[in-house]
Amino acid sequence: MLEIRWHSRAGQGAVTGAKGLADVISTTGKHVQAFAFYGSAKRGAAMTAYNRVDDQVIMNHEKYMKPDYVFVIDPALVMTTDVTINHKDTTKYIITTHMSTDDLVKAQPKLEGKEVYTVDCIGIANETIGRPIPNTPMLGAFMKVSGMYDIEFFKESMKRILGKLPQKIIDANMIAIQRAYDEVK
Amino acid sequence: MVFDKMELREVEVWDGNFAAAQALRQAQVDVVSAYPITPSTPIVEGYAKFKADNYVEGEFVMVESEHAAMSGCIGAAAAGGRVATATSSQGLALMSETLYQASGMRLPIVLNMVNRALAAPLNVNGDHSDMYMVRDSGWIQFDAFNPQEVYDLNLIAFRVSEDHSVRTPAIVNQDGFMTSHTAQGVRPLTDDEAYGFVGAYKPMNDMLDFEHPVTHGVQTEEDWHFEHKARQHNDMMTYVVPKIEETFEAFEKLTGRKYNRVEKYDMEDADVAVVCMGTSVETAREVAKEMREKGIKAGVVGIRVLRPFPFAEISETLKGVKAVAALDRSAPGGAAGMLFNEIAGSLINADTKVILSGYIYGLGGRDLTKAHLVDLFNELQANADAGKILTKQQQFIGVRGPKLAYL
Amino acid sequence: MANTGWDGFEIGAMLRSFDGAVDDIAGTAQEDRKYSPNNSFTASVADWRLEKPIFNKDFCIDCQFCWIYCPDISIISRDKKMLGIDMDHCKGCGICAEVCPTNPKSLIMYPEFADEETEIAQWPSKSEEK
Amino acid sequence: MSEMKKIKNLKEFSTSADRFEGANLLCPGCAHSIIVREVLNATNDDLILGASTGCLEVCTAVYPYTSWDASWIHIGFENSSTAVAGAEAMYKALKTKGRLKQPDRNPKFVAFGGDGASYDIGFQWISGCMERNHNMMYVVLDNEVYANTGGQRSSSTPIGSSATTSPAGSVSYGEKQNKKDMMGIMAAHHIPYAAQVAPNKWKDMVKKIQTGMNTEGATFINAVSPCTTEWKFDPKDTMKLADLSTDSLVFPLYEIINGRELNITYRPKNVVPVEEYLAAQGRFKHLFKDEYKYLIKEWQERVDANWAYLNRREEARV
Repeated sequence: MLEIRWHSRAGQGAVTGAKGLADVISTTGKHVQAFAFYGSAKRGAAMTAYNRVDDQVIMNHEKYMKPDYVFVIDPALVMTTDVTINHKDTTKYIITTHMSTDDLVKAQPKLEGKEVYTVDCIGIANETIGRPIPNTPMLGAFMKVSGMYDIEFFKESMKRILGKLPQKIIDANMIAIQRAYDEVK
Repeated sequence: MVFDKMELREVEVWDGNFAAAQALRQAQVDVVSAYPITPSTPIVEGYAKFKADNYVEGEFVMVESEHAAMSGCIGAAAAGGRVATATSSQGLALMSETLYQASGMRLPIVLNMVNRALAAPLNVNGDHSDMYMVRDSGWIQFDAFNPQEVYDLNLIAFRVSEDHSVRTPAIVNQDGFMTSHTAQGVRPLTDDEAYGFVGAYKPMNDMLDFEHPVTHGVQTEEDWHFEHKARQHNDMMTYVVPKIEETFEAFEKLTGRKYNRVEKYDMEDADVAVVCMGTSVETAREVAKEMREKGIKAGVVGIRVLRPFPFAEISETLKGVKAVAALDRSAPGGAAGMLFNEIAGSLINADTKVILSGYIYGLGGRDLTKAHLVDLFNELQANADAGKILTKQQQFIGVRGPKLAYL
Repeated sequence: MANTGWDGFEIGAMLRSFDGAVDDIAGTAQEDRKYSPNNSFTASVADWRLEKPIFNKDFCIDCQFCWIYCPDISIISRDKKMLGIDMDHCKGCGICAEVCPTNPKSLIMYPEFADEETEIAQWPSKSEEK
Repeated sequence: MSEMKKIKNLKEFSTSADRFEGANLLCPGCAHSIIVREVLNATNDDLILGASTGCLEVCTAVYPYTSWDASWIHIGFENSSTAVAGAEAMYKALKTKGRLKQPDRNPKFVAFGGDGASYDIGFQWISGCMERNHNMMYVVLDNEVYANTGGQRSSSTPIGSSATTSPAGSVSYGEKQNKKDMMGIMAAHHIPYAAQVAPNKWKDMVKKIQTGMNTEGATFINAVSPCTTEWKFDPKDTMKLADLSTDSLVFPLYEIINGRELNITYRPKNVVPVEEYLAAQGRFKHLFKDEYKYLIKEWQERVDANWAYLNRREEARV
């Protein structure tokens, strides 16, 4: 069972990202789950989304998980919320920030000794898609860090999922995914 | 205008709401009369969008309240066509008057109920308070534990509800957010297969048959009311149950997916078991398997059909069990939980020594963790070993503060 | 219906207005309709009456005021002619007599027990202040 | 659109075959029944009818009898409008899908409700139906009181009326609030047609019903329905009371097209003083005591002012 927790602000596309990831993985015959914690809070409020992936049918519906990966797609959340909650020794972190990994760990001592990767998903999204929607770049970074799928296969799959969007936006997302894939450290 | 069919993949990743919307589309529902409420809204939004994109023909009436939503459904159903809507929680509370009218008038309607807590305090998350509130409203109630089942049970619900021997509206329950907003793999039927299974709507006593004017919604007093209610109950007990069984069988033939009014998991030799509904059934199944690895013969019973209540099946299922827990996801309001009571009723005259305890859990979307369930199974095993209940009969789990236990 | 048990009626307490199919009800006079036993047309409220209208067609001008203002569909009017009163459905409200414009009136309320022939025989004559 | 039924005069109208039946359980002399007959007989088209809980409903569909010769539905007190709207939606859906059993018919969809069901508890439902512009007619049988439950005040009950929940007494003249302007509110939905009617003015009523039924979209009719039981007058005087209500201008007859264009459709040759209207009813009997006579004067002033207002609106065409 692979478990992922997303830290995001409402409106940044974590739910869409989690569902998109689940959709891609599902096409490879694995079983998936994508869900989120919602409250009545509106755009801008901190929220979490989740993925589960397994070879077996997923029965577990508890929201509690010890994630294998933590995605943080908003740079401020690593400071304002505890992104390490319910962690395990092997938990990997992919964090959106303009800082270097070292500087980030210095700024947030809770990350010390953990496997932390950084990438500026917001910057990439702004420069490619033109809007600060960091969900698809995060998935590009995840492909690099996890080595889960070949990046070309992943991009092709995401093209299908983004299918209803204008071509220009789909193309920009592809560039964003590739850039995050290349730039994550 | 001819509507377009939709090409679906063998496995789609849908949340429970979208699965329901797809089922409504494939059933080619004629009228959806609805009012939005979290977490059920995406179901009717889905129908509206399918209509906007020419994937379904029908009327979508976005009314001004849930009460009007069901009023419109009743008028549309009486007129003679396929009708569906969706609601949750407070919306259901506002709508509840008309639920009794729909069932009393024997009008087939499918209501997707995305289970959510009832205020106060206001809460949008999943528990079963709304499901419990209308349990005696005369509607058939199905319960889905995941998005696949939401999809399947919607198709089943139309076929059962519209059958001329049944003509009783049906609710398809799913857990708010935990199912409604959780995307999982769903194996849909093709549009033709799905519509073929549900079947074309066959009108009965339809107002729009101008050659046979009908009066729906009469007044009765002491002189007639009891007979009409008795008939309604009799039909629920005698016609609806076999029709559900028959439809489950037909669905299995088509898809290989077998539904039962009572779902039994690892129950053949179970010493201890939990009875629950919604997503909890699946989480409990996983924990039961883990308990078995630790030597505790644990099983899980899921209530697939809450109404008509599977009275005999429950007592049969629990016959050899030593200790069983009823898990109620609804504030009991000064009583034992509904499932506790229904199960107690099913067992009281059965030849069994099973020890029954009740747990109140998960209110307002509070997580039911695997750890909770491990503790619970251990508690049941202790009861089984002792041959008597060692705790109070009713306990609250997963709530902050001093332990709550009663009865 | 009186002694029907719970298993003896249509589900949903649904009632049919007619036996069998009907085509053009708006174009079919009551006497030509196949009313179902559940149509209130087949029932009677005659026992509600304390007074009854007696119709004297000698003075009737077929104005149809009584037809249109009768709340109980009890004025039998066919081909623009007033034929009489449906005494099964008349509740004796007296509106017909009140709205009758002739002098003397063509409809007058009498006690329920009054004899029609006798009353018509001694029908009031034209009054001065109508 | 189907052909409109031709009704030149009362004799011609009287050839209508009623689709509402006797041996219903309404009070002797009830105006509801007269209004319903005038509405239903205004058309030869098929009808899909609904009624809210109230006198009309409990007296015409009492198991095992129905007094309706067209399909009819009742759900609850507040929702006859939406029940009929739902049926209308189904008609549209089945028409689109080619599934109507008799596709050549042109049914009219009509919902009835009393003033309690319409001005009060069902107000939101009616507003919704009007706003969504369902192709239906809503008819209020306005007897200004909850007659079915024994005479409680509604928001249609006029000032000075003695109702069981606003009774006149040694220190009270009864109802304190003025009648709600339902016509104004409904017209404010900018529905294609709204009209006020009275059963005594049958020709005016039939014309308006026909106009409404042949208008595409939601139409609203407010019909004054003198209530022998709660207004407290002799059953034989129902039409007299209807005459008094229209001829005193307490209940003026007019129509509003598209929420803007107001036409007064009846101008009494001899306007009757409001005092005569009030004096004919037991519910206003106490107003004739010396200490309340000022209320009769105020009544007249209010009716005059409203009449002047309607005339100004008619003239201004706004």
